[in-house]
Amino acid sequence: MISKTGLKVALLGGMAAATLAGTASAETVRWGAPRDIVSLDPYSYGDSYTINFLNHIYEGLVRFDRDLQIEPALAESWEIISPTTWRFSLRKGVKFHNGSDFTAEDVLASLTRVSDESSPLKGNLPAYKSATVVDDHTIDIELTGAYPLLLNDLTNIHIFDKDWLVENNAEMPTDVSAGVEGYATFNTNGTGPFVLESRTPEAQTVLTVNEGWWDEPQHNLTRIEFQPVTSAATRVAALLSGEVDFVDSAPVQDLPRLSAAPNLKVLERTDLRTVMLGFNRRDELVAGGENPLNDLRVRQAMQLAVDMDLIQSRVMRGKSRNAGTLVAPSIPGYSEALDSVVAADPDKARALLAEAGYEDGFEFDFVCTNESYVNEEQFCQAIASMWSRIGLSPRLDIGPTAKQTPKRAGGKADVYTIGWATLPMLDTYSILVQMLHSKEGNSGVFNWGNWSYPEIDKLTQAASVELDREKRLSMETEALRIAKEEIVMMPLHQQPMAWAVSADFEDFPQFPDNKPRMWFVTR
Amino acid sequence: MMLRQAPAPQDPGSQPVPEGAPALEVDSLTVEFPTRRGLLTAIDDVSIRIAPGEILGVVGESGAGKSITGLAVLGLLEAPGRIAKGEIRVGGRRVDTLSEDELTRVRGREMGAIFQDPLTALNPLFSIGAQLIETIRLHKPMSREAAQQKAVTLLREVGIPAPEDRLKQYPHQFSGGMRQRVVIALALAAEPQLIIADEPTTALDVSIQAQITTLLRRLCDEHRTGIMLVTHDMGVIAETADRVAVMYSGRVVETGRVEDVLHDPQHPYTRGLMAAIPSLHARSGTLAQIDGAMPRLNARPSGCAFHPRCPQAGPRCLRERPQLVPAARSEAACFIQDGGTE
Amino acid sequence: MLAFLIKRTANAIFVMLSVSFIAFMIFRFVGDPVELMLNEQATQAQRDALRAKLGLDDPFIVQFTTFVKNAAQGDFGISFRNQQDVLAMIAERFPATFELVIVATLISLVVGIPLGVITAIHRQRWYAETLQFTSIIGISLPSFVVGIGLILIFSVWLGWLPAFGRGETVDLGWWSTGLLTPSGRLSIILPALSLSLFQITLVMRLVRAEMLEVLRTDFIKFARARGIPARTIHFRHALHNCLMPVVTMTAMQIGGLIAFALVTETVFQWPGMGLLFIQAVTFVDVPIMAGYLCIVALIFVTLNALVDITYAVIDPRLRGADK
Amino acid sequence: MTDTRTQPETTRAPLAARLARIADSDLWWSFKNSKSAVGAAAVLAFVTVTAFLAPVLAPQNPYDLAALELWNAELPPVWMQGGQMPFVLGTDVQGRDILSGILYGTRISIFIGIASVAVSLAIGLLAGLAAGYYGGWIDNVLMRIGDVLLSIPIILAAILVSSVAQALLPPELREAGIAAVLVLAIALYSWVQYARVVRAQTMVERRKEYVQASRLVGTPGRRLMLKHILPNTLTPVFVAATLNFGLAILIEATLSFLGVGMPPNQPSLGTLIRVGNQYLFSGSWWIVLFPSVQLCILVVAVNMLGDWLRDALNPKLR
Amino acid sequence: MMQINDPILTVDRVSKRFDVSAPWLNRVLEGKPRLLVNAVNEVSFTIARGSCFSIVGESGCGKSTVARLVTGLYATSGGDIRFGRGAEGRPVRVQMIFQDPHSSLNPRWRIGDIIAEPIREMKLRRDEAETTSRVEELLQTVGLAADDARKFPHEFSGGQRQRISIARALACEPELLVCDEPTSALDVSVQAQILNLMRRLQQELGLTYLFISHDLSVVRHMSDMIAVMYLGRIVEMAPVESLFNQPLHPYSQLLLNTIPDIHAPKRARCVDNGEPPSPLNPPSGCAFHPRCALATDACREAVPPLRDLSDGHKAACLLAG
Repeated sequence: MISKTGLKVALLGGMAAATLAGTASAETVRWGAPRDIVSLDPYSYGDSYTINFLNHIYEGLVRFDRDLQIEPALAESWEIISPTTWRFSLRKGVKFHNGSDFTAEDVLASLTRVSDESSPLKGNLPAYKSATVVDDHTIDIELTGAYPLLLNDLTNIHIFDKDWLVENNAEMPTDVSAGVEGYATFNTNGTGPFVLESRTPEAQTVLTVNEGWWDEPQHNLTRIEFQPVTSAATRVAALLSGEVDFVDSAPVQDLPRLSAAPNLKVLERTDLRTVMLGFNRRDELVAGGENPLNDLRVRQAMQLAVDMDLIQSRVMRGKSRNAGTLVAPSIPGYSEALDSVVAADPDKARALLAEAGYEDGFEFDFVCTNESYVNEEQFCQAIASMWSRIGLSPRLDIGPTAKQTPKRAGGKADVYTIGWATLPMLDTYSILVQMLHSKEGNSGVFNWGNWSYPEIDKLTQAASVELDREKRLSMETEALRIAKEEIVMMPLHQQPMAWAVSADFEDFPQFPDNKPRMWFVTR
Repeated sequence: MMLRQAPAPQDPGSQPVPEGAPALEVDSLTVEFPTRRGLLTAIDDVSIRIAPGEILGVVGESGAGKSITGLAVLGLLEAPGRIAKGEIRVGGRRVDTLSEDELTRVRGREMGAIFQDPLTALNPLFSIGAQLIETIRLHKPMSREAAQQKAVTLLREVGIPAPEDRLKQYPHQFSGGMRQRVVIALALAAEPQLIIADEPTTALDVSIQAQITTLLRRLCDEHRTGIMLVTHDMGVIAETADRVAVMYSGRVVETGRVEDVLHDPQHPYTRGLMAAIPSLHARSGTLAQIDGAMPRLNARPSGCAFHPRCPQAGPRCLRERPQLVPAARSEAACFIQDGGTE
Repeated sequence: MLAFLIKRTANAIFVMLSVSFIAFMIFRFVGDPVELMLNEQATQAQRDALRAKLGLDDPFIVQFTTFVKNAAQGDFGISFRNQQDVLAMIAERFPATFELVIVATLISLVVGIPLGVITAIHRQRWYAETLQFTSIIGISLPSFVVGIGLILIFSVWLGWLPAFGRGETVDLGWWSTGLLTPSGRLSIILPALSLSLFQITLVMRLVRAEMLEVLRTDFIKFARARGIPARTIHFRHALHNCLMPVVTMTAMQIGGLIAFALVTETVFQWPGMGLLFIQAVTFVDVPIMAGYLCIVALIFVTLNALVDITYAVIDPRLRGADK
Repeated sequence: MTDTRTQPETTRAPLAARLARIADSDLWWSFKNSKSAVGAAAVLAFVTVTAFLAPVLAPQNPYDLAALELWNAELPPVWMQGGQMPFVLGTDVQGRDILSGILYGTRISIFIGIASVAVSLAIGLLAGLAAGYYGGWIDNVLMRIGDVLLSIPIILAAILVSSVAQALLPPELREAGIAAVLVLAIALYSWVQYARVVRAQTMVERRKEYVQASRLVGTPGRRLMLKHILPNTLTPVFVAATLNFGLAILIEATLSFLGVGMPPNQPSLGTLIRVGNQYLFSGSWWIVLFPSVQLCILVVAVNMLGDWLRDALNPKLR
Repeated sequence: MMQINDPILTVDRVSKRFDVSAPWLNRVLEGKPRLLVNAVNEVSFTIARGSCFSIVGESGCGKSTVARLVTGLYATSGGDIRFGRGAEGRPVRVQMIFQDPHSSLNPRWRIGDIIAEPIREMKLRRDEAETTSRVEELLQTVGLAADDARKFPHEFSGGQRQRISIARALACEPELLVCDEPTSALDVSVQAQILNLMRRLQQELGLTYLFISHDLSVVRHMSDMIAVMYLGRIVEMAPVESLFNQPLHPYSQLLLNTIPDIHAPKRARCVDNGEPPSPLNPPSGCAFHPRCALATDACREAVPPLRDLSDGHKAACLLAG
């Protein structure tokens, strides 16, 4: 070791060491991210990673606290004046980064912008109908019907400065199809704890602290350097060599190595996200021919074939939590009774296949992405391998999300992966209405297999207007039970989330929704 | 453009140079090429002498080793070729033992060279002037201006019209004959006592050939330069050389004054060669012909290399190698003149 | 000369038109732009409206003409994913790639030429043969393997050099350079080395081959025969004659290197055009793919044309062609 | 003109004489005396034979999903603690035997190399011959196409073709089609090089006297091209083909590394390296190391042979 | 001996122009003219059956172009080439022997196939066996062994290759052989072999030769009639003895004057005779006038016609005769 160090000094002097380890002052976080944010405009793209990052610059009317409970933010308080009207009293004395005051007009402009017909984010505020400015610091929000989850939705609706939008001709969301770039894509003006200093897409986005923030900072940071490092290996290398000091997506296989490193600590827990498999339930398979997946016995066989314990221990390195139901334990509507993992039984699986008339198996397209979920490529291969062993012939198709999503959404996948965290709502209702419900209107948007279970539909609709929490949750649980029985979706696991940070952070809270919130970080 | 040349020490060799020494003396030169098919002897025991102001024609058919002799003298044999035996003296100074650095100082100054193809002998990227001045200043330390003057003089001497203008031109702007004149000027730059002219006229048309040979003859006479004129063309020898050495398969088979060898050849090969040349004066029915071809280096016959083609060969020719012995007015390496072929 | 210029330019324009045709075909036929641009809830009416707005109902030739017209003005459209002007995105990343490529090229020339000369003039010596042998390994190693190895050794194990990114940059007008900051200079070492390894061996082998070729020529033999010292022959006569092809090749290689840099950029997360392109491929961001293709081809074609023209100006044989 | 008349029995040498001629040729001699050439050929022969015998030699069929057993995932090589037979070089995260993966992956690499060289040779030779022999507009059109292709760097062209074609392939063709697409992506570009070489050589040979002699007896143009000119243009093409074979393997590996090549369930060497790269820091170094080493050995051997061949066939270096 | 009434070949005012102009764009932009080289300019001669007609001249004078025009490798730009009747009333067959024995044989073909190619292409024999025996016969005719059919060209020396070339030419059973510098790449001793062989074949097979050479002594040895060419034109044409004994054109005189003569070496020669002009830019009038000591103003103006001066001795010089 001495000779190595000596050599190092002899060759490069202290320069390298100083550069690699010393540029960051104690209050800087150098964030090695698995991907870049796509835009500085939170309304331009329904991407929760981007929205969360922008939450450092922009804020909503309400926000989650350290325990993921909703607390006031730009709104100081609210009341429900009628089942469809909510009144928000806004915080006074809040200033945007450019110095202008925060008023109800700003909220109105923001809500108008986000709910515009061309807004990609309008689905994040489904019940919104209109808003009325009562006075400078009071605003009424009208809903289309009784809707218990408005506050949850509002955590992610960032508030713009109206004048700034008007000045820069950015009142409408950026319309991709019109070929117009929005001013907000490159510039920011929020009320949040951090201010944008510079941004080079795919390279670096630098935030500095907002000295004039209305709230008492719990963090002691002065600067955030956000750098996308898409290659996991490089990200780990950069962390090990001290070039970044926070990574929010550490590969599970590298966790032992990272925790062993003296200058690092690893934060891990299981995600809220449940990863599951969906089935094509149309009359024909993608490649044509009658669809065996419509036979419950076939789906049961496929579930019995998969040894989730093996995948948990090998592929997920013991870091995942195998799921028996479609939502994680902390999600309202979860029932422990449902959360029993089906034990693998290949013999029974083969028997069931034979009973259904498919003893020789059949071919089908198994569509996975390679970067959406933790070790997805690996567990898809493992599952395909397990299915092969009961005589099925999965055609594994792995590719980037951008290529796979059109296939899955367009019915060009027989079996596919999907993960659901019920965010930002944090309620079972989210998966019921978005995924399990039949495809009609705004419901069943993610019902990519095109199934239809009238009982689930009925329970979902009932839950959506039920203001009694207990009643609503029991309806939701009942729907989950049907889904489990029918194997509408096949739950796999709650995936692990692992962050690795430099050991000298005093406080670096990790959240089950896998969103880094730097305003809680101290160094 | 010019790299400054460090002035070379005046005397590369250590031994004193005898006064009036021959321009070139080659004694028992043997050149070998190690190849995968064994050791090939390209030049076998060749001795040559050229007096100052004398032109020695080295003549022979392709594969006779005449060009290799020239290259060996210049020290420019290409690997794996090497001098296995013999001595080479230029102006009395031994050169075959010199190191490459020492040879470099001898080349150009003591001996110059002219090659067959004037098109490729000049660096296409440098002007004629640049190449001349580089060479002049290399051998005689002088200012650029003086060197330029000297270059003009040289070009005028080799018969290039308007030399001042042509200095700036590049090789491709010259005709073949003019280019060969430039090459000669370059070879003459340091006034060497020996010039190796390797087929200097072969690439040229007949009418130009005569101009170049005449120029060589004149320069030889005026500067007392010894010239080794390597060629396959008996006619060029006849017109230009004082003496001739006929080579066959790596050996000199006959040597003597040009008139003697041409008019009264003694070696059967020389005789056959002379008879094979169609006459300009009378038309014969059939040409005398030597059957067969020059043996390849790797298949050289035993004894006298010429015996398979020789009409007069006897058993001795298969066994022994004939040495050059006086025959009539020249010297020939043949047993007919040396005790019979039996 | 003028005729040569015109012809060379015409050729370049033809090539660019063809490349933009390819780019257009990719743009037009890889996936339906409408599907890629709208989210899946879009109604048929929205789709039709967008289709009309994008001019997708126009005759093919009209669409292509529009595409070329826009491309010629640097308008490659808006990125599907980032919603930014494609040209601006590429231009923003161009300095990173360009600096990487230029540094790699300089390294390859500075190291490659002397090595090539040495291996040529000492052809039979052991060290020349060793170098020549090593150079085969140099052209055989996949650059991503080299990159991974360099990171492992110099970043993770020794901790001397950064494993990714460009370090701090300084803006000089629209150009951002990493060469003016210590961290920028440190950051470029590994990627440039990894990119130049192949180039070094290429240059070295080319110089060697050219030198051997030139050293065999009559004019070298003649130069030796008139007593020009070996040093002068090697470095003035021979090297001069083989520098042209070397510089030509190096200049032409820059275009290829810019494209090839995408592998290096991927390994080192170097924020250049290549990384942008690879991500665009991943996300089927067709306007970026098409724009990148056109711009790389433009650089390539321009360099080639410049090299040809320079060649014609420098070489006395070509320069004096009218004589 | 029937085919039987073009190759008369009388002039065809018996096999033994042919072999003797080869054994006596300069090329064979130069080969025998070049340590690096013999070594490279031996390595290449070994790698090729083992790759093509993969179904016999390999302990496992790494492409058969049913053969992969997750229990065996990430075993180290046998000489390390925890290593197990028959997984000599260890296993990857799917329980795929690394040695088997390398053997099958090498087979894919070699197949893609050979196929792309063959395809590009076929196109390049014909295009070059036609351009060089006929000249005029044929020459112009072919060479302009070449200009255009060459102005798109190969790696870029290959990525575009491969990603575009993969997007367009229907799923049932995808597994079989990807290798073909890769071959096409590489060949589409590299034929230009052969075409240029052959064209230049054809223009030289076309003027040679043996061609004129053949024209004098009325040999038609097509036969002149194929029987006289083509064989005499092959030497430089042969050298280029060897070197391009190495290049093709590298490009395939690079594409697979970038994720636009062979899919992970049909891994080539590049895919194995890409996947293994994710486990570089987790301690499972064998997943990335052995495929990398095999790839390097393969390409180095090919390039060394190509290098030797170029020198041996270069008349000026004799 | 000469049956001039039955010429085997009549070349009547044949010309050949090569377009060496700069490409169209350069001409337009740089105002360069179209450049045509008159490689062969209104050349006329006849060759008597069974004779040897030689064309002699320096490089670039157009003599090889004439050879290629006669064989049909080039198309004429003007004038007529007429052949007499060959054996069995079919048109005269013309074959050619080339200068370079290295490039005139396909290095990848066996000798047997090279010689058999004309037989196969022209279907001169019924089957393979006959072809093979014909090839062996031809090899023996030119002094090679029948076994040599199996070998490749690189196994032969230059002289032997030229024999193979001759055998290939003979395979067509030609009446007229065009020989383009057949010995200029050969050594003197081998040259004699080839010349003797050609002589013998001429007598045995009744061949007619069109013999192209720059070597006056070879030409003198082989020819019955000689034409001297200068810059694309025949400047003198005469029976061999007449031309050598009494050259009429100053250029012929210059040639005879400058060539080395081993039998009369070191004679006084006037060598200061300038260089041949570029065919791209030929002098006006008589192309030789810039090098001609006797030239007058008239020579600069008009191209002198080829005139019969005495008994079949023609010269294109205003001052001759």
